[in-house]
Amino acid sequence: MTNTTKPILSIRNLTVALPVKIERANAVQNLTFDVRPKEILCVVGESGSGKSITSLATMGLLASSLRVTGGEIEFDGRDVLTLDQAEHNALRGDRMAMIFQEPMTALNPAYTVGDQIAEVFRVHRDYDGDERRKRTLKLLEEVRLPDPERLYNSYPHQLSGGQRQRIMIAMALALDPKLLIADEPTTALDVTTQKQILHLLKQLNANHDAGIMFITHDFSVVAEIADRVVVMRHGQIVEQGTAQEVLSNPQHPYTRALIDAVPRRAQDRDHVVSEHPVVIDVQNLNKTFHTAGSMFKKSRTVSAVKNISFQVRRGETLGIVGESGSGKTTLVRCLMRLIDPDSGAINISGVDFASQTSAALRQHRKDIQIVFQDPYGSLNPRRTIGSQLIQGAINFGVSREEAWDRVYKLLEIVQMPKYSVHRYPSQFSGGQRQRLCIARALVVNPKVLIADEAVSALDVSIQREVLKLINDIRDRLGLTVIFITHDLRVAAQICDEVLVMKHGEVVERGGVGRIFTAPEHDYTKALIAAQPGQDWEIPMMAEFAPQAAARKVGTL
Amino acid sequence: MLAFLLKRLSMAVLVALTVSSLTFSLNFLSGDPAIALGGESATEADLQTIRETYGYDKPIPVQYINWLTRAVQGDLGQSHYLNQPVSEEIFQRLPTTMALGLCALVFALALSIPLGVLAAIRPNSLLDRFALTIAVVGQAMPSFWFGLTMMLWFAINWRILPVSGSDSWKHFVMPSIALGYYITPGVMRLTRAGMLEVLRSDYIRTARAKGVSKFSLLFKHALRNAIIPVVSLAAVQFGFMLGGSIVIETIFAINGLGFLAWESIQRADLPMMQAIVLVLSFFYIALTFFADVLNAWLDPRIRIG
Amino acid sequence: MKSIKISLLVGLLATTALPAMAGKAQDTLNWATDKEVAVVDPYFSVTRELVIMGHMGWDGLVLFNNETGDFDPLLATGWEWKSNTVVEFDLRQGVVFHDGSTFDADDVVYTINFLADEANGVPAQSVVNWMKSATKIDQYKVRLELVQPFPNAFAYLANEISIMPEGYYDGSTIGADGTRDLSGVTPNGTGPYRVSDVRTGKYVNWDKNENYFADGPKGTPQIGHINFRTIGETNTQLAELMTGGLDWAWDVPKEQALRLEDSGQVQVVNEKTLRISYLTFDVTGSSGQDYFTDQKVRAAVAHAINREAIAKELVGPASVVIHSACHPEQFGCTEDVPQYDYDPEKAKALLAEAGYPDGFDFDLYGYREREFTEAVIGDLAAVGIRAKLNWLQYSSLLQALQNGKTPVAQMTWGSSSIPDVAAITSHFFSGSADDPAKDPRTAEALRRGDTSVDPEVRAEAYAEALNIISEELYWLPMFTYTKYYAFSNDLNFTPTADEIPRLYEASWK
Amino acid sequence: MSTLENNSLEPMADAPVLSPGKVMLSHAKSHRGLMLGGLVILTIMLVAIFAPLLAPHDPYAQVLSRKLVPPVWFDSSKATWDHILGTDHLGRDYLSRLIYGARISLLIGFSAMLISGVIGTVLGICAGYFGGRVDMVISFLITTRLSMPVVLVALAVISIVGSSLTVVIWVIGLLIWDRFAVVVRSATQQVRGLDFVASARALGSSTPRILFSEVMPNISNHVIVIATLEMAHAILLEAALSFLGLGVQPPTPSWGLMISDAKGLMFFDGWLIAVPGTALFLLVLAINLVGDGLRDVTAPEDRN
Repeated sequence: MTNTTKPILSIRNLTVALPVKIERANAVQNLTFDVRPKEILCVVGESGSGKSITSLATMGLLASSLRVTGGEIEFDGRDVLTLDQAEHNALRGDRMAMIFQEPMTALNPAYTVGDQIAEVFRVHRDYDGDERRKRTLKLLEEVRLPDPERLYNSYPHQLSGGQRQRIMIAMALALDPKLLIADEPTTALDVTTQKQILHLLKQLNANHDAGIMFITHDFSVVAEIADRVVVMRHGQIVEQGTAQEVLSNPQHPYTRALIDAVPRRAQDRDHVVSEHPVVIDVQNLNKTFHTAGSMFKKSRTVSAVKNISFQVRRGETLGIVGESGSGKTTLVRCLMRLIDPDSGAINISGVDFASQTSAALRQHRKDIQIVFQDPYGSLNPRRTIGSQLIQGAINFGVSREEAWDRVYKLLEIVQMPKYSVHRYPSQFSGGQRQRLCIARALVVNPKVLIADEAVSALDVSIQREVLKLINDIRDRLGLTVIFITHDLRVAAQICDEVLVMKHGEVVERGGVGRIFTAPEHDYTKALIAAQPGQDWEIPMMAEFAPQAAARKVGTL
Repeated sequence: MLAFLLKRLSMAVLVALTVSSLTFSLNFLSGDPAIALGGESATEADLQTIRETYGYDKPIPVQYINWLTRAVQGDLGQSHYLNQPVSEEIFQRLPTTMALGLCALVFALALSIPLGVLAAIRPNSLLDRFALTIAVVGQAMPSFWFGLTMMLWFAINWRILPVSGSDSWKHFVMPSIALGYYITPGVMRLTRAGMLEVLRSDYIRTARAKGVSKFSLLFKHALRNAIIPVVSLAAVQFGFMLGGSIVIETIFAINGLGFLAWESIQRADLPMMQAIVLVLSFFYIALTFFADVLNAWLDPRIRIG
Repeated sequence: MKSIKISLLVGLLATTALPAMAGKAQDTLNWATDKEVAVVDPYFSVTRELVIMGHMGWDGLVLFNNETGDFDPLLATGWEWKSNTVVEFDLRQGVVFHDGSTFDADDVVYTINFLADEANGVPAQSVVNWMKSATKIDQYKVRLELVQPFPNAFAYLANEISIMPEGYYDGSTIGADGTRDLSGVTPNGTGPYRVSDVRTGKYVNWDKNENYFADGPKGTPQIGHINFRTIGETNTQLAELMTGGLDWAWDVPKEQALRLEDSGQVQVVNEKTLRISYLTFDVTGSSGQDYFTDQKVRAAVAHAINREAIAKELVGPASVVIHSACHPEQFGCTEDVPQYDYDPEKAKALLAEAGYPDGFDFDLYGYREREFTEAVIGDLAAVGIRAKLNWLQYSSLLQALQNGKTPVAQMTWGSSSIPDVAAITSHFFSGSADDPAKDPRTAEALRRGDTSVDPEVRAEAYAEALNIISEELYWLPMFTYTKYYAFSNDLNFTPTADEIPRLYEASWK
Repeated sequence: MSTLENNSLEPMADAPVLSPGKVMLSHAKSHRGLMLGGLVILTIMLVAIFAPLLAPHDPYAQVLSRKLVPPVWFDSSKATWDHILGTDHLGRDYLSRLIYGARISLLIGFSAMLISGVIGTVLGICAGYFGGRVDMVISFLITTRLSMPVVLVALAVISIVGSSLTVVIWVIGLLIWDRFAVVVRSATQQVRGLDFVASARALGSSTPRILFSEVMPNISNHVIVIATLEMAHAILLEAALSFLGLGVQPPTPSWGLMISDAKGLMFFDGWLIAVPGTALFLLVLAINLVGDGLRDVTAPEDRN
């Protein structure tokens, strides 16, 4: 307890009940923590830990199905739980403010961003129109948005994600609140944008008195900005303390497990040039998209993949890294001929994928398989797991008996029970679904496996497991893996070589070790520099948790 | 924008062409229009004269080309029965049907949008159930039955409203309700669903976090966005109403386009039928276009690319 | 946006005026039918409404007297047959058209020569093509020449031929598609009423012609205004009748008419018409269903149908069952022909005899008063003849009929209100496309009747033809149609059998 | 690390297999509107099936002298328990005709829905799945169809070709496929974009296979909901056509036709139109309730 000022927010024994007893009775239970002026408190937890519900309860924005059954939330000397709607309304946006995760949807598409910021003044203050406008423009400047005059009259959809998040911050800071709640404000942003936003928040924290409650799942972000940390799991606090204490000397096993799961920088390792035959050979691949115009829009042409060439040898893992819109997904979809490239050659173990007719291509499709990002969209909800798993084998003329054999063997490999085959996808969690997707891809004995952001949608702990699984399978089955990710740290853990993509072009290519230690292209440098928590020396957990010793990640 | 307008226009022309040739193909199915024209007491010689006068002795494709050539020049032909240019007749009747359609639309929107909004504010409440009941019951009630029942009570038993005709606003009350009631369920459901979705959206949460009042939340932030699909639906439904006014106009003796259509069908007045279908299909296209423009005005995402 | 809508609504409602009330108080007779009137012209608009209006706005040379059965002088004061094909008329003097111009021989000559010229495109050619030409003898005397001897010349002159002012159609042009554009023609006649306002398809308003000539057979018009409008739905007509919005309507279905009568709100009259209903058989087998080529089967059908019950229960008290192919009130019509009584047992026996002890399925066609046809189907089903009903428009049905595609069709014929067998039997049994049997015997007999002007010769010839038809059962004559008229209790009105209601004779009580 | 992912699979071994069908069924059972509507439809269907056993009279037998007998609850000397619901304008037993009429209404609703469903679904799937030119052509067809006023075109066609049960079914069926096509098209577009479809392609499934195994099961809920709505639509449309005299042909006992026959007397003998009108209203209401219920029940579960 380094700070002794009186807390601005003080949560005591807060309990929020869930409507139906699904897994547990309470969304959060017996929660107690403080937020003090001028400090950044990070609330960390995986999905379902109850961290968002806590913030919503504080703001008085809980869904009507959730009820606070116990405890108090003391803000500025008053228990906000006892306030009526109007009183709470008067506080919100004025004394307490909030920033949300999805900047893309958090602004009303029908009004200009300027009007939306100015609305805060209109609701809470008696300023006239000029005054409102003047103050809004000042705020836009404060959050470092270029050309405030023009931006004032822009609609949300005309702005980038980072710009929108700045608008949200400006809106939150409009009346200089005492408490600012930021609910995963950078999760939906690219890493370079995330860096800027975090930087901005730190700066603002220095200039304002507000206490900031920062909700995140990412310990690297915590390391970047937190003064104090609260770790939550299943609606309860498992550990809290100063950032220093929690980050370098975590006490609770759960905290330790979480920290251990944080992907860390690759150790410097040499890129061994393999002697294996080339499995994938891509030459001068191009793909351009045309969007049809409408009454109010001109048609547009976007080059998603520009003149890309690369080779991958058997048993290698190639990482393709880039921020959203860099064309990496288009690249792999062209590779698999899920979409037709405009030009270029794709040779996959001796078959030219680019020039085949789609009918002729079908028999070769088994050579290259894919696991997608979204575990919920990649399994057909209306078919049993079994029928989806054997479908591929059946398609390639494998007898039913043999197909079932393969399926059961693969289920074992992906560590899923046999009886999964009788069930439907809705009965599995995200991580389990990704395992099933991997099994489905492997059932046709592919030579190449593409993992398209295959772990991005998963909680860090599960992410780690799946990464490990992919690595194991590659070694065991002699697969070639192409690993698409936006996260350099993840790429570092699993890849031999990395392609860095930007705007449809490869800007840099090289072994993992070299890319991290001696990046050549400015963009690569920027990407690496933007990684949060760079200064944090992640403690090795091996001595705390014995089972973590089985960690093979990063070794070949 | 200009290119797009042209594209849209050519689409409309293409649709109209298809519709017109489909309508014209009714000729293949039809009995001899000359008989319809000559009446019950026409002799064979009369019929022959009629066939020659109207060109029915020529092959159907030739008739179609002839008709099309004239239609392009703005001449939709001469009504067999009414003995005057079809277009003149249609444009004389159109205002009545438009007025009826507009009144019906206004009635439907005035009933369904508030109900939809109220239902969405408190899903599963008594009001929501009431609105839903109205919707379900409305969809199940044949419009002619509803119309005649209203006539029985309001015009005959209570004598509050005139039975039929189109002379004063009073004459439009029952037909507008009978016609408009049928589209109320759809608009209400869409408003409700749209409001529910919008109320769940992130930007509504943002607005609440700003401390915006409930009223402003509902009508400034939510309805503005929820109304956008309703606009398209209303425009399309308005088009359907113009076409669907046949039954209502017949019942309430409103001499609009629908009644004209029904009369033309009965007397096999093909040029008139073709022209009405053509005009209505053009109208539909125009309305969808209008809805697009209106949507763009309401939704900056469409307006500003 | 909502406020805009509301003001729009208010605006819409405010701009329209309140309706004018109707009835005796306003001296306005309101009547309606389900037909639209496009052009107020008795020649270029072929509807019953225009026949009625033709008699309101115009006069013919003569007028049929329903009481005496004779032709009264109207615009003509006298006439003389110069030969079988030439007749001379003396014209009434001092008659003026609605526009003030004087009526004389030039108008008659113009009208008749205009009509007789096929190039002028009068749609119903059969109404006019018996006239060859007219010539002026002096200002009030004209000579009419016929194409050939024509017994019904006066019937047509009375019912259909209205005299237009000279040059009446000069303002109208014939369009590219051959139709006449009458938009430039203002209705103008000598009749007891004149058009005051027309809205196509909606209403036609008439005012009393104050200058109508006295002591004509049409009398002096009494009611100030006679307004027509179109109401498509029978129900709506009834509702308007009950609420006083209408003073006169006809073609009221029987059950509704009876109930209206019971309610005492209006007067209801059932009146005969010249229209008859009949079944016509495919006696040649051209439809592909050859059951009806056998006279026994046709006789079985005749015995199976309870025509008496249909006439009394469904049509109306004035309806009578008929046995020959004409209306009993037409000249030359005789009921002294072979008759087939209602006898289901005999029908079954005949069917068995014909080789159909278990009956058969066939297609029955119809177009008018579906419940009559439904009743026929019900009676036939009772003896094992199962009919599948095909309901067509008149034009489609007529075409199917002429092409011999209909095994049996229930048809009706109104004889254009001509009280003469020539208007029905001769039309259907002289070997034309409408002739179901094309029996040379009937054709010969009818030709004899049609070309003679001697009533006895004609009656004999027609009786011969009618006997053959009933014997062979080419048609099964069913019953006469009647019409229910419903009109205001305040109104003096007498319906007539020729289906030309004399609205101009009506007056308030 | 398995503590984190928490091997919750173990207890699942004995958990029931939750097929989407079963889940929906359990939802359906607790949906009151759906159950109520279903019950009404079931009753009407049973009545239709067992019509010959239930009907007290031959629905076609006419006795002209006993026409328009009022139902028993009317205080009239003519009313008799022999004709509980009275007789129609040709003296046929109203109850028997009502019972047999259920067959016709269901037949029309079902057949027309089937025809339009097949057309609309096939067009919608093709447009949604193949996109591009195919989509353009089919979208054009949909626009064309939508721009043609249904009632008007139906009336025109029927008035010309002549009406019969078959004609009415086909005309209605051929006219109301638009909603199927529109909904299926957008549903297919959504499904096509999902990763499991891409997976199936990558796994070498043929296009028909993908359409049948991957796309169809995932749009079937939309199709079923639209099917109920269109069935109701078809029944109402037939009633409107019959009202204008161009529906099913007599003496077929159809509810639409009964209403049409009775409409002339509605100001005098209201029961004549009220009886078949109520039956029609109940049937359409029940179908709509079921449609609404199905929409609720099959709505995609929230992710989580």
